[in-house]
This record gives sequence, C-alpha cells and structure tokens, in this order.
Amino acid sequence: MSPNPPKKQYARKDFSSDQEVRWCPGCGDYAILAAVQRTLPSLGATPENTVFISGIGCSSRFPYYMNTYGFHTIHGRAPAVATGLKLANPDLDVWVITGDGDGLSIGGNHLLHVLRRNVNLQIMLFNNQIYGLTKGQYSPTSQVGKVSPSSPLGSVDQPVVPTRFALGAGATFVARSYDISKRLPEALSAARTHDGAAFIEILQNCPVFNDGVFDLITGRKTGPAHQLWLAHGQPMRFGTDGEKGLRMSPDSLTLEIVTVGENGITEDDIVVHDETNHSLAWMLTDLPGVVALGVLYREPGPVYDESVGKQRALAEERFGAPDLEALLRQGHTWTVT
Amino acid sequence: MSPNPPKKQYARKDFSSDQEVRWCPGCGDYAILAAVQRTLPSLGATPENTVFISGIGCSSRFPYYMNTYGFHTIHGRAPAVATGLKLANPDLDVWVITGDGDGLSIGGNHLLHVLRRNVNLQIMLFNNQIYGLTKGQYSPTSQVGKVSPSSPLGSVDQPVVPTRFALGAGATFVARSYDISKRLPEALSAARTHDGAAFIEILQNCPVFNDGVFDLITGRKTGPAHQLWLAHGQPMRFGTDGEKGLRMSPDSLTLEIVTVGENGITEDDIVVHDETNHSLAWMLTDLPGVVALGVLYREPGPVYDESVGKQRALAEERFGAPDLEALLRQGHTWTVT
Amino acid sequence: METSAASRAQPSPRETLDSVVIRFAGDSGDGMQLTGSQFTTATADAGNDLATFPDFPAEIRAPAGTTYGVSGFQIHLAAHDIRTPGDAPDVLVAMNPAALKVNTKVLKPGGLLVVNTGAFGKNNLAKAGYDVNPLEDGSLDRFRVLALDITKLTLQSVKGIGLGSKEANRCKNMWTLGLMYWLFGRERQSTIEWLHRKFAKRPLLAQANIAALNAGHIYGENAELPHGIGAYRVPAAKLEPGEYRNVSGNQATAWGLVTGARLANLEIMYGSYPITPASNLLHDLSRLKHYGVTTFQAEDEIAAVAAAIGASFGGSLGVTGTSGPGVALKSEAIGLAISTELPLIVVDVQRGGPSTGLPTKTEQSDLFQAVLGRNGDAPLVVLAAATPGDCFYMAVEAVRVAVKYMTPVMLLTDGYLANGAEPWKIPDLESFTPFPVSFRNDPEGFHPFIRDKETLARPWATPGTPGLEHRIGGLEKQEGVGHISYDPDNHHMMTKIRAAKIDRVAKDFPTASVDQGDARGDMLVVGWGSTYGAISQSVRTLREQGRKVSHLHLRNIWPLPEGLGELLRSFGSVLVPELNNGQLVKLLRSEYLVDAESLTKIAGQPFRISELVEAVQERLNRSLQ
Amino acid sequence: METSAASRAQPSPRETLDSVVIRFAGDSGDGMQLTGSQFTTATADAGNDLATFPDFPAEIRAPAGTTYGVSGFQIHLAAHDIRTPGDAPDVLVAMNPAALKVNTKVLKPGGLLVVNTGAFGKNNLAKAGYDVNPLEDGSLDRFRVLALDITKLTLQSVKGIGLGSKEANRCKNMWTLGLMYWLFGRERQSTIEWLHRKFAKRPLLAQANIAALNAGHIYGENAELPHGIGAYRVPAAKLEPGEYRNVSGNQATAWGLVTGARLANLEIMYGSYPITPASNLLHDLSRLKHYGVTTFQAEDEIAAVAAAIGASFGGSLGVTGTSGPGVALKSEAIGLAISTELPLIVVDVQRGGPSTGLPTKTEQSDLFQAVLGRNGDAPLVVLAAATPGDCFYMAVEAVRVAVKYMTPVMLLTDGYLANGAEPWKIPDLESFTPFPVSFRNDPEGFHPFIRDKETLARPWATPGTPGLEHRIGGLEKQEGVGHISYDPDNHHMMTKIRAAKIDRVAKDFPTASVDQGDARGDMLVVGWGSTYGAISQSVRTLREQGRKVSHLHLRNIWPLPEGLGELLRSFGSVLVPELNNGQLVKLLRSEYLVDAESLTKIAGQPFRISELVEAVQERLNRSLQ
Ligand SMILES: Cc1ncc(C[n+]2csc(CCOP(=O)(O)OP(=O)(O)O)c2C)c(N)n1
Ligand SMILES: Cc1ncc(C[n+]2csc(CCOP(=O)(O)OP(=O)(O)O)c2C)c(N)n1
Ligand code: SF4
Ligand code: SF4
Ligand SMILES: [Mg+2]
Ligand SMILES: [Mg+2]
Repeated sequence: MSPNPPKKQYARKDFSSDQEVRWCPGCGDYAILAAVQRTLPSLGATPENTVFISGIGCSSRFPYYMNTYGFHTIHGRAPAVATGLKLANPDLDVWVITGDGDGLSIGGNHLLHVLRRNVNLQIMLFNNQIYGLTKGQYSPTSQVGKVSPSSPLGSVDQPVVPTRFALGAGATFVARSYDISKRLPEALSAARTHDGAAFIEILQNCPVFNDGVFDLITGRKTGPAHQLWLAHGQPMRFGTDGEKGLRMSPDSLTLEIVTVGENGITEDDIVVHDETNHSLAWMLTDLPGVVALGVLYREPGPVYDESVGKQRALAEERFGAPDLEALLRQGHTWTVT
Repeated sequence: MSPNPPKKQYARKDFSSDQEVRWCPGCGDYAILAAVQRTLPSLGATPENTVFISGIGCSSRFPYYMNTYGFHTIHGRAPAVATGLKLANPDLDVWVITGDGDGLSIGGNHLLHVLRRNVNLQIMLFNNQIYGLTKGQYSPTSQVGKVSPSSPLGSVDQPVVPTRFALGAGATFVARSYDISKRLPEALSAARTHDGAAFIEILQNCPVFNDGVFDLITGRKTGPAHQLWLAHGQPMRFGTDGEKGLRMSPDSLTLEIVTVGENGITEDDIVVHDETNHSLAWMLTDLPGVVALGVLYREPGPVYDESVGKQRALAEERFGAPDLEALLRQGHTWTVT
Repeated sequence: METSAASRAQPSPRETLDSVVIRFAGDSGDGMQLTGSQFTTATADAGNDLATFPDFPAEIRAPAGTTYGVSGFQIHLAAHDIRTPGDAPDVLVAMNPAALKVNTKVLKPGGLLVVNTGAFGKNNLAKAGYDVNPLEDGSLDRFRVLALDITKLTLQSVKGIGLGSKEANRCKNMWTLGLMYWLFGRERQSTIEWLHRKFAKRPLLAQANIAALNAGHIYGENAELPHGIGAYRVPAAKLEPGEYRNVSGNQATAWGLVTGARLANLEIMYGSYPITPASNLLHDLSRLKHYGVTTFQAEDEIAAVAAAIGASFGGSLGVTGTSGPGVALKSEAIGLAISTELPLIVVDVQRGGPSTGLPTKTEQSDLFQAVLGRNGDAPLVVLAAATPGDCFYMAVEAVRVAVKYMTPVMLLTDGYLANGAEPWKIPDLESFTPFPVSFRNDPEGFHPFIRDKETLARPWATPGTPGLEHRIGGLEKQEGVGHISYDPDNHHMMTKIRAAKIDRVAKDFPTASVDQGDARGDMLVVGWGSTYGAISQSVRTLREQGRKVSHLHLRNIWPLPEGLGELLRSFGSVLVPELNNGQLVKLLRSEYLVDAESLTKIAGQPFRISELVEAVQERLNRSLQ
Repeated sequence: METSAASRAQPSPRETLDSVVIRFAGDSGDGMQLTGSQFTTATADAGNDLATFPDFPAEIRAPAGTTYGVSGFQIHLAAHDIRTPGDAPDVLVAMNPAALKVNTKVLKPGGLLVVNTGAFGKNNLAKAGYDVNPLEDGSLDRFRVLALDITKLTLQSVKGIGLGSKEANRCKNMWTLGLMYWLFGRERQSTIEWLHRKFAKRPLLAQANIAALNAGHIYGENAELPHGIGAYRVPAAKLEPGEYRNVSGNQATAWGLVTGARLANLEIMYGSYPITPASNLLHDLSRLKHYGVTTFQAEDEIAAVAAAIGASFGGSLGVTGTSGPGVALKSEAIGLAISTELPLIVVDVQRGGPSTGLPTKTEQSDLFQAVLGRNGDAPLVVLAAATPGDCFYMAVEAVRVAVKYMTPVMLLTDGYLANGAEPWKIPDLESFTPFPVSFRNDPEGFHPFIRDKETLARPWATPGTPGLEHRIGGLEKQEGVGHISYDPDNHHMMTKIRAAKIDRVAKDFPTASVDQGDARGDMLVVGWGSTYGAISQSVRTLREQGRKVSHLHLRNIWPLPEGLGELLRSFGSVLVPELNNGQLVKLLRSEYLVDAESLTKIAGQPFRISELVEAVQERLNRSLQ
C-alpha cells in the first residue's frame, strides 16, 4: 500500500505547488490559476492522477504552480506529448495548457490533430492576442493593425478565430470564457466531464504587452452588453437587463442582435441555444458586437484513446496471449543439424 | 531584350515538360495533370510566369511534368515556400500542389496559416484518402475503419474534412472537384481569378492503394445522384434528372435532400446557392448522401502579399529613400580625433 | 561461379558449385520479389548459407517495360558461410528487355543469362532503349545465353485451367522458378504449399501457378539445354546447428524492441510517421498490439517523438522510428528527452541524403546527426546494427541502456539492413537476463533529479503515483530537487553530469576487440553498421592472401567502447570504409588522434567485396614502397 | 580600480583612474538599462574606451523586490583600449536589497557601494531574503559604502513640479545617474537632451527627470562624502580617430545584412519566428522596409526558413534568424537549400542549451549543430562573429559567400554579442567592393546545374525569366541538367561536388593568422565567437608577464582557413576556451590531429579574464615542471 493513501477530500492548497508564481503583476494568468486550483477539488480530482502539460510561453509556466504532475515541454508540442501520455495511461486526468502562439502558431498542426482524433483531454488556450514571453510580438489572434515590435506599422495578418478553427478541426467540445470570469469554473467542469478533447478558449489580459484588448467584453460596466452567456435549451438573451437577444434570419443564415419588446420582437423570436447544433455553433464563433461565452458546442463522439484501447483488447482476444517464441518462428523456419 | 520573346498564344504542349510521367497506370493524377495543362493556356498563363510548388508525395511529383518553373520542396512545407516566393515576386502566378498527407498531416499548420493570411496562391489538394508514395498507409482523410499497412485492424482516427478545415482556417475561396471531372477546368479558372488563397480539394483515385473510394461520387452511373454542382444564385438541384434538391430546415439548421414535385415540394423550397454565405458554405462541406462540387465559398478579402507590398510602399514614402550612411548614424554618435 | 577443385573433373550429371550469385530481374509487375523469396526459402531448406538483397524501383508502379520500373532480387547461396548478397551475379534471369538492359553490365562474363524472348517485342525493346534486339546483334556473346519464350511456354502449361490471359500470363514467374529449381536442384514442395496457402480462396490460381512451376521444372529435365548449360548442385553449408529463419532488419528491429520491452517489463508506445525505409517498422509493430504494443501514426515526426516522450513520462517505453529527414525534425524534441532525462528510443533507418536525397537507396550518412545534431550540449547513446539479424540484439540493447540510464538512445540501421534478409539462427530467449524497471513509488526523500550513484540515472516516477507529484521541463534544472535553476554553476555542473552519464555507459559495453584477425598488424579496417558483411568477407579474403589485416566493427558508436584507442594504435594504419563522405572516421581522429583514413562510397549501394579488397591491397602495397 | 602610478600621489581634487567597472543594479522597474545606456553615452562622449553588458531577469516582469527580478547593467570604461565589460565591478549601485543581495558576491573588496536606503524597508529586505538589514550587521564592512535615501532625495528634488508619487518615484534612477556623473566627471548634456526628446509629449516628466538628474549631481558637489569616497577622473583613451557609435550585436547583424544585400544588389526577405535572443533581429529589420527589406513573421521556424528558401528561389536574398532550438527545427529545410544549392543565410543567436535550456543566457553550444547537424552529407559554410561590431562585417561576408557560391551560410552569434554593446567605429561603406549578383537570363545552353568552373556555383535563374523554365527539388539531381537521378555514380559525384564547393570557399578566406602575438610559441589560445574580448585581454596580460602565448580567433568555422594546421603545430600546446562542453576543439583535433586541449565554461556567462589568465598560467607552469 502506498505510504500516503489518497485523502478523501482535497482543498485548493493541495493543488498549489511550493513554487513562487512568476507572472507579471496584474497578469490574467493569476486568475485562471486560482480558478483551476479552486475548481479541481470540487470535481473530485486528485493531485496524483492529474497532469498538466504545456508548451512554452508565459501561460505555459502554469504546470509549475500546480501541485500535480506536470510537464513543461517544448513550444507547440504539448498536445502531442499529452496524446502519448494518454496512450500510455488513459486513466490519468490530463490538461493541456497552451497560448495563442503556442497552440495556434507553432502548434497549430498538433492542435488540429488532437481535436480531430478526439483524445480525452482538456485543452485550455490562454488567448491574450500576443506573444507574451518573447516580449510582445503580434500573434495569430492579434487584430489587423496591431502595432508590435515585429509589426511597427501594424500587423497585416488576418487573425484566426480559435473556436472557428476548433470546429473546423472537428472538435467535439468548444467553449469560451475569460480570465477573471466568475463562471470560468463552469467551463472547466463542463470540459472535464466531456469524454474526448474539450477545447476552451480563455480570453486573457496581458497588462504588459496587450493591455485592455478585451476590456469591452470583460469590463464591469461594458461587459453585460457584450457577453452572451449560452445555456443549452435557453433563448440567447443578454444585455444589461437581459433585454437583448439573437434572432435568426433564415435566408441570410446570420444571427442578428434584437431587443425584445421593441418593434414587435418577442421572446419567441429569440434563438434557443442547442449545444449539439454544429451550424449554430459555427455562427456563434464570431458574432458582430457580442461575444458568445460558455459552451458553444458539445456533441460526444468516439474517443481516440478508448478506441485504441478497445482495438488492443480486440487483438488480445483475437490473437491470444503474447508468445515471443512463436513470434520469432512465425512463417517459414528450418533446422540445421 | 530576352532571346525568346513570350509567345502570344500558348498551347497545351507549351506547358508539358519533357520528363516522362511516372505515376502508376490509371492514377487519377494523370487526369488532373491533363486538365491543368489544357486549362492554363486558355487563362492566359505563360510558362515563364507560372510556378508550381509542391511538397512530397505522388501528387507532389506534379511540377516535374509542367514546363513552367517548379519546386519540389520537402514534405508539408510547400505553402510556406510559396509564401516566401510571393513575397519576393508577387507578380508570379503560383500554384501549390499538395496531398491529403502532405497538406493535412505534416503540413496542416502551414496550410492553416497560408489560408488565414490569404496569400495570393492557388492550392490544389489531391485527396486520395491515402499515403500513396509511402505505399498505402491511412491518411488524415481516410475513413474510420480503413485497413492499411499501419492500421491492420482498421483506422480509429476521425478524418478531417478538408473544406471544413479550410473554412475554419478563414479561407476566402473554397472549392471541390474530382480528378476525372469535365468541370475541373472551371474550378481551376475560378481559383486563378480569385484574389487571395484559393483552396481546391480534388478527389483523386489511387487505383493501387485505395481504389474506388470515390466511385459512388465519380461513377458514370452513380455520379448524378451523388453530385451536387453548385452555381451562385441557382437553386441547389441535382439527381439523374435534376429531380432532387436541398431544402433548409431553419430550426435544425440542416440541409435535407428532397424531391421536387413530391409531397408538395416546389422549386421555391430549394435553397439558392450564395457563394458569399459563410454559414451556408459550412453546411455544404459535409452533406449526407451527396457531395457539393464547384465553388462552396468565395468572398474576397485583403490579400497578404498585397498588404505587405502596400506597407513597404508606405514605409518608403514615410521614411524616404534608403540611406545606409544615415542608418549607421541614427541615434547618438561621437567623433574621436 | 566458384567451381570447387573437387568437382571440376567430370561435369555431369550435376556440376558442384561452392557458391553462386543469382539475380532475378523483371518488371515491377512480374513478381520478382515473390520469386526471389520463394527461391530463398527453398535454398534455406537445402541447407545453404545465403544472403539476399531486393532492389525496388523508386516509383510505386513505374510504367511497364521501362528501365526505372525494373525490380530485382539477388541471392547469394553457398556451401560455406557467406556474409553478403555477392558482387556480380553468376546467373541473371531477365524477364524483359528493360531488366536485361539494367543488368547486363553487372553480370559476370561467362555468366548464365536466362531471358524470356516472349517479352522482346518491338514495344518493350523501344521502352528499354534498344534500337536492335540485343539477342540478335551478338552483344551478349560474352554470356551463356538461355533464350526461351517463357511467356508462350507458361501459357501452354496453364491452358485448359480456364484462366483469363492476364492471369495466365502472371504465372510466368512460377514457370521460371520451376526451371531455376531444376537448374540448382532445389525442392518445389515448400513453394507448392505456399501457393496453396496464398490462393486458398482461389484454387484455380493455385492450380495454374503450380502447373507452371512444374512445367518449368519438367522443361529443365527434358529440354536439350545449349552446350555449357547444365544442372548444378550447391552442397549444404556447415552452419551452426539450430533453428533458422529468414529475417529482414526492420522485422528484427521490431521483434528486438518487443523482446527488450518484455525484459524490462514495460509496454511499448511506438509513435511514428511513415517514411521510406522505416515504414515497415510501424507496419510490423502495428500487428503486435497483443504483445503490449501501442502504435500511434502521428501527424508528423515531431508529434511522433513528442508522443513517445509523453508515453515515457507516463511509464511506457516511448519509441519512435524514422529516417534521416525525420530525425532532423525530431532533433529539438530529442533535446527535451535529454534535458528531462527520460528513456526514449529513436530508430533511424538511414537512406540517401541530403534532403529527400535517394529515399529508396541505402546510406550511412546520419552518423554526425545522430551523435552531434542538436542544439546545446546534448549527448545521447548511439548504437548501430551490423546485420539484419543483429538489429534484434541491438534493439534489445537499446532498451536496456535507455531504461537503465534514463536516456534517449539512437539506434542506427539503414535501407540495406531494413530490406535485406539473411538466414538467422533464432535466439534462445532464455539466454537474455531480464532487466525489469523498478518505478519509484516511495515519497520518502523523493526528488526527481536525485541520481543513482553508479549510473547517474534519475528516478523514474510516473503520474498516478501518490506523493511523487513533480514537474519536469526543458529549462535547466537544479541538480537534485529539479526546480528551474538559472544558477550559472549549476548549469555548468548539469552539463557535465549529462555528459558524464553518457560516458559512463561505455563501462557497460564490451571493451573494444577485433571481430576478425589479430589485435595488431599492418592495417585495421574499422567499420560500423551494414558494411559488416562486405568488410568481414573482404578481410577474410585478404588474410587468406596473407595480409596482416584485421577487422573491427563498432556497434557502440557513442560512447565509443573502452580500449579502442590502444587497439587503433596497435596497427600500422587504420582504414574506415563508410557509405558516406567520411563521418565515423572524423570521430575516431578527434577522439584518439590516430591518422585514420577514410574510404567512401556514396552511391546508395553496399560496398562490393572486390572494391574493399583492392582498396586495402593498394594501400598496403603503397606503404610497402 | 586600477589607480595609475602617476595619480596615486595626491587624492583630491579628482583621483585619476586608468579604468573602472561600474554595475547599476535594481528592480526591473527601476530603469537600470536606461540609466546604464545614458551613462554609456556620456562615457563615450568623454572619450573613454568602454564595453557594456546588460543582464536581464529571465521573467518578463518578475514581482518587484525579488532577487530574480533584479536587472543589471555593467559598464567598463578606461583610459586605454579594453575588450570586455570587465570581471568584478569596482562600483556597485544597488537600488534595493535584492540588487545588493545578488551582487555583493561579485563586488571587489574595497569597492564602492552606493545603496538606496529608501528601499531597505522590512518588506523588501524579506523579499530579498535578508533576516537582518545588511547595512546594519557589518556584513558590508569590506566595502566603501555610500548609503543614501535616494528615494527621499529624489522626491524632494521633484517636489512642486506636480507629479503623482508613482511618477516622482520613477525619477530615482536619474537622481542616481546625476550623482554618478558627478563622481566620474561625466557631462549631463546628452542625457538632458535625450530626456527632452523622450518626454517631448510630456514636458512635466522631462522637467522632473532633469531636476532629479541635476539634484543628484549637485548632491555630489556639496555633500560631505564619507572618508575614502571622492570624485574621480578617467582620462580619454587613445582610440583610432573617426566617427563612433554604440552598437549591439543584433543591430550590427541587421545593418550588415542590409549592407550586404545592397552590395549584392538584392532585396532581403527575412523570415523569422520570434525567439530569445534573436527576436531583435526581426524587430530591427521590420523597421527597415524602405531599405528593400521584407520581414515575414512566420507561424514557426520551419515556415520561416522555408519562406526564405522560396524567396531565394524567387531572386531575393532569403534570410532567417533564430536561436538553437529554432535551428534544430530548420535543419531539414536547410538540407533542401543545400541540395537545391540556393543562397540562404541562417543567423543563429546562440543561447544556453540543451532544449529550452537557459534562454536569456549566452552559450556557444550550437557549433556542432551548425557544422554537422543535418541528415545526409550536408555541408554548408559557417561563420562566427567575434564582437558586437564584428557582427556587421560577418553579416556582409555571409551575404557575399552565399550568393557567390550559391550556398546556405550559417552565421553564429550569441546572446552576449546580441545584447552587449560596444563603441564601434562606423565603417566607411565606400571601402566595401560591391558584388552585384548577375542572374542567368540567357536560355542558350542553360541547365540549372551547369557549374561555374572556379566557384562550382550553379546559375541563379529565377521564375519570370523567359526560356529558363526548370524544376528543382530535394531528390538527387543529375549533375549539369539537374533532372532527378537515381544513378549511383552520379550521387557519389554530386556528394563530392557539394563538399568540394564548400571546401573551395576556404581559398576565398584570409589564411589563418594569429590575432595577437607571434606565429610560434609555448601556447596558442584558439577562440571563436564572443570570447574574443576576454581571450585577447587575457593573452595581452599574459604576454605582459612575458609568457610566450598567442591568440588566434576563428571567424571562419567551416571551412576552416588554410594554413591553420601549420600554425597550430608551431606551438608547444593549443588551448581552446569555449562557452560549451568542447566543440571547436573536436573539429581541430580531427582535422589536424593536434592534441588541442579544451577549456570549458558552461555557466551562461562570458569568461572572466582572470579565469583565462590563471588557466593558461597553470598549464604553462605544469608543462615547465
Ligand atoms: C522552438 C521555439 N521557437 C520559439 C520560441 C520562443 N517562444 C517562446 S514562447 C513564444 C510565444 C508565446 O506566445 P503564447 O503562446 O501566446 O504564450 P504567452 O506568452 O502569450 O502566454 C515564443 C515565440 C521557443 N521557446 N521555442
Ligand atoms: C519529413 C518527411 N516525412 C515523411 C516522408 C515520407 N512521405 C513522403 S510522401 C508521404 C505522404 C504522401 O501522402 P500524400 O500527401 O497524401 O500524397 P500522395 O502520395 O497520396 O499523393 C510521406 C509520409 C518524407 N518524405 N519526409
Ligand atoms: S508578459 Fe503578459 S502574459 Fe506574460 S506574464 Fe506578463 S502580463 Fe502575463
Ligand atoms: S500510388 Fe496511387 S496515388 Fe501514387 S501514383 Fe500510384 S496510383 Fe497514383
Ligand atoms: Mg499569447
Ligand atoms: Mg494522398
């Protein structure tokens, strides 16, 4: 029996490592770290069975601050490392931590394939629309015109929309939240309970190199008018007093913002969220004037690591117990006397 | 003046190199090659200004057979090489040739970024749902269950849908056709006239390692019932006698196959194709029972190589003529006597 | 053909040969590889020693009849033990003009040439680039030509069975095989059984192929063969007693990995991205799921090695296999495994470079990349297999070293080993001492970088173990506790320790010793990898000529074995033949300051024995003057 | 501080010093880098020779007051010419306890210590890990301590200007700078002008900072400084006349590339992915669009080099810059450039490895990777810059060689060169002979691989040129026509030609010669890259001690310069100091079979002169016994 039997109930401190947190003062990463450390115990996670795997970036320093197993790998490769780990031990609860550069620039290909294979992982992409660790160059999610050390006259690259990319890659779970959101834990637990690859984009403020890019969305005052919190089966209402909503114009297939009560619009005109509707999720990835938060899409599909396991089991029952002696003799042999 | 002034009118043979074509007998690549060689002259292309850039794969042997400039690069990197070439000389007419492995497996990240940047290229992805050159392993587009040398019990990977991936990446032009289609030239010329990155998925038969995967779609008999040819502004009709069509069910946001004339369905119920509708294109990427062919999506946006050029021009007018002497003296200098 | 003194006396009934080299050549569609492997089996049954070398066209299916579509299979069989598929063939079977065109230059003068005249129509002659039919312009007079319309003879032999002409035509290779069986006195039985198995579902095909096989054999018995062409016998060789099989290098590597993992009591996670000539490793291992093997066909080589590293972190044996270009892509991640000190095996099945190079040809040009090709001071262990069968033992050794020292190990093989097959004495698995891994599970005083005094290995503590939660990564770590450390002296120390750990592995290797010859002499020929057969055969020849030459073959490329320096200095000169532009030779010069000379061949082909013999003679004579 | 004999007599008014090493240290937020560079400018104006070294924390913005958040800037100024930022500082400015903690071990005994007592509150002391205030426990007695409440003095000096306390507080560094200016007799003018420029839009801030600067200066003039602390003068050095500026290695590399491209009459396409310490190259070049530079921030290093290759194919000069891990990722693509023989420049700004290693620290551990780290036999040219200013000349040379020989060139610099600045005599651009590229445009007899007899370079024919349509790729090519070729002998020949082309570049380099000392002697110290200053300074010291030691510094790493072997053999012994675990030394041993000895320092820091001097003395003494 192991020297310290897993405790019944864990607390936040059980998930906090002894390493001093070294992000810039005011960095959004602090809030995300706190949310994760607070949420894990409530989800029944145990430090020994939890693994955080990251690439390189400010965000990717995350594992050092968790008192779980952790692997700070190389730039962009965390999804591949995590896939190998899950194949070695599918029982582990594996979280991938990545950034908009780590996950969508150098790591875009691995993110694509981990999502399409639907490996049973939680993937948290910290999107601060900047390369933080390398001191502020624009990233694949930076808006056009972003002035940075490598784009003195403004970036001319069209940004990628992370949730859109994820759907295009065939993701079975796509959610969005932001660093200081009270509701970040909801997204975390939804992701953890999802079988397969759960992708969460987390809007994160980088006060040093990209301060305030999300203020309109996350600001206390401006927030309510710009946050559309999705709830499966519920009409898509938002606004300071929930007066606004989204209406579908079927011919143009677009969601338009309307005000309930104004020119004849009633609750019935408001689209009801259906997490399992792929096309609806697609429309929600990039709305004009408002940002959809919460679970955009959730539709479980075959899980890669499970399928691999099943196939191994199948092979075992079909071909029987391993027999090295027989293996070396399969096919034609002869004897020299 | 150059020794052989560009001819007024070119013919197919002017685009055919003296190299013996070395694909397997019956390979779909032959038909694609012929279509390209036949089409280019009619588009006013000239051998000297046309460049084919490929990665590695059977399909990537393509440039050797074109009497144009060509670069058979390394596996998966053609889009990046092509981007550099366009930045060096935006006037060139550059075609990227790639495969489902070259473009979506090892090269997925470069494909993502060349599409989102909207570099002015034509990208032809030969999708034979297999790794041909390496003798038949399953690829990222192979269907689940595909038995191959590396998946003896059938592949368990969920395939990626190339057109869906392209839309997710932010592509401004997405089309689909197939190797032996009479209408492949249409797609080629539409792609060439598009400003920006034009992505064409070409279903291609590999008789040696994946024979017949597209027979239902491309077969002379079965084809009509499985091909939906899109035309901007036209209702989505198909079927042997064009009796079938697609109807939108607004609440489920799905396109369903209906028969015009049967239980009260009229032409008006059939969705009219709008190339510029992003959500519609999304629904068309993967229809049940029928394959949408032609231009799924076309909506011009800022072109990367043009924007880069504009910014260089801006810098030149803002900062004036280059002056190395001044450059070396910018900031603080002092003189030792 | 080497005719033994004994047999020279009376030619018939069967002339006895000590050894013969036969090459089957035809169109990719002619089934030459099958023919060759069947002849190999029958030859093994006849008790000869043998070595084979298949030689595929670069294209998947080149157009029929073209020279670049020619597929060849060479077999060397003998009454004594041999090490290579032989240099120039004594017998050439040419199924079409292209096959003849490609191979006439290599066939020995006076050699036996079997041609299928049925394939020598205008069309094929043109495709092969013949203006006039070589069978008619006397250009083949230097050979003993046996020209038969094999196509016609085959069709006759299967007439009545009711095959389509295409399928009937396909039986040509079996007819030819039957004839060759008669010529060299091989038994048909194993092939007949094989045909029954192969066509179990299509009995007509089985029947037809067997009919063709027998017809070819009968043709040999009855036909009046031209003068100078008779039947031969190659007596059985005196081989070490035991159970044998044919094995290719990739097959042996796959089995060696599985055996090693068993000895270490681990499961394997093999991450790979297909690439010639390493793909078979993935194919073979994907069929061994029930042996505790998980295969992961990754999106690229970087993901493949990254997944292997993740699996090793998780307590499996992470293995990744590829060829040169793939190793280049993996090099950054290999550095991560070195920095985090996790076990990892990287198999590099080398091929012609640089860049895409010559994918289907063999070469040894990744040695520098294996030993030195990473950013920073990043040492690892490099092993190299000498023969197809040796791949098994080297793979087991790679596993042993990787888990004992917690280090990446690079195993070098090449296209020649990967595809070439040789009779292999099936090893006695009992004779391997197991080396079961003991994972750390005691939290008491645990730190991820507290090292074993002897091996300098750090503990292997895997996720899921209560109380051992820890973080690792590619940043420099503080010795012992393993936290990130920017301390200058610590970095210096860690760099030295990483190097020392690898150097220490040398103590675990056999000390350097010659494979053939004395421990001192005029010249030491130092080889590594797939050149083993050619070097040892040529050194044997040279010693028979009385030359004071010895052969040392390195299986441990890095660290180099102890005592190597002294050995090198015990010889008048050192020659290092390599299938590259001179790589190992540079390591030896820098490590031991001996004036080792390089002999290079970068032609995508193994050394010919004659090449090596002459190179050595020429140098020794020079030094005598 | 080295006090010159002359001045020792009478201390005041200003004691004369031959040289002094000053380090400014404070919190990342204290603006130490600005303070240092201002002091540098004023020192340059004073006509001293100088060298500087900034030393950033690894974290972007480490929490205030922590030891790992300390930012330092060291400057070495002298009345004679000097080569390094100096070993131990004579003067330390510590703006907070953490800065003191980190730096006390290096400050020379008897050195001057300026501390801001205003920052020595409980909190900060704790964060720095002090239980008791070091200013009170006598632990600093070995220094001459000048303890002032700079915070309070600064706030007073800016009172009334109406800044917020935060902004007022920020003026601390200018107050300190003013004091240092007085202590070492520097002029304030250039800094005052700079402040006006910097805060043109915020005049209040300009006013406040200038007030603080002056206040610090006035404080020096009036205050009763403790005994033993007075004002100093460091007379101007006798420097080569001319116009000077400060330049960092990355800046010089960027300008060198632009100058080289201009001489070649080409535009630059710089493809890069940000990575420390190479990112500044991308930043600098992105500001030079109007100099014919296009910068492409790629999605990763592979795309960056691939785009550069595509640009070279298109007739621009393709350049890519990165650090070690990035080079590892680029290695496959670099092979493609070697195989297609296109010009390409790869700048490797080396950092601590292996893997992610020590990103912000300097190291020379990518030499093996640069010379040998690719699949196949894949030779290219490797150059290494010796000083920040030398980066300019080496970059020009890289362009010249790349286009003349149609080959990739790897230029090695490192974090120390990249960030370290030195006064640099602005080169006379007229003195460079242009080497304009002539693109092939005549179809007559054109083939892509017909070579120039002298250079073995193939023609550069770019898309858009009528009649030259051709295809290139990574598969082996037939010499001359350039079609794909699987011919064995052709591959052998091409491999030899690729190697010969690179070897030939050596004829184009200056033959090997010593940088300092005689062409024969007891010991030759061979260095490369950023160790130039330290080695040359220490060899000078040793020669002053009468040691028969010379210094040779390699700028051409591969191919090695002609005549190097003879030179090495002309010395009793050869010592090769490197900031790695011994890499160049292995190349020298294998190329020349000389028993060169390695001296390694892998601490992320440059050699100290004293280290080198002692190492050499110790060895020479040993050999005397
Ligand atoms: C192979 C490699 N290339 C480049 C780098 C430099 N690098 C480190 S992190 C990073 C980008 C970080 O951006 P992001 O992923 O958004 O993380 P953030 O710092 O913004 O949280 C880069 C370019 C590296 N460490 N390794
Ligand atoms: C770095 C690298 N990895 C792997 C390979 C081997 N390889 C060549 S082509 C190919 C896949 C080809 O598949 P696809 O792109 O679909 O082209 P197809 O042959 O099917 O036309 C692979 C894995 C390679 N050449 N280089
Ligand atoms: S740079 Fe930005 S993202 Fe990075 S730690 Fe600082 S605030 Fe956070
Ligand atoms: S393997 Fe398939 S894809 Fe490749 S050439 Fe042959 S038929 Fe075409
Ligand atoms: Mg970021
Ligand atoms: Mg394919």
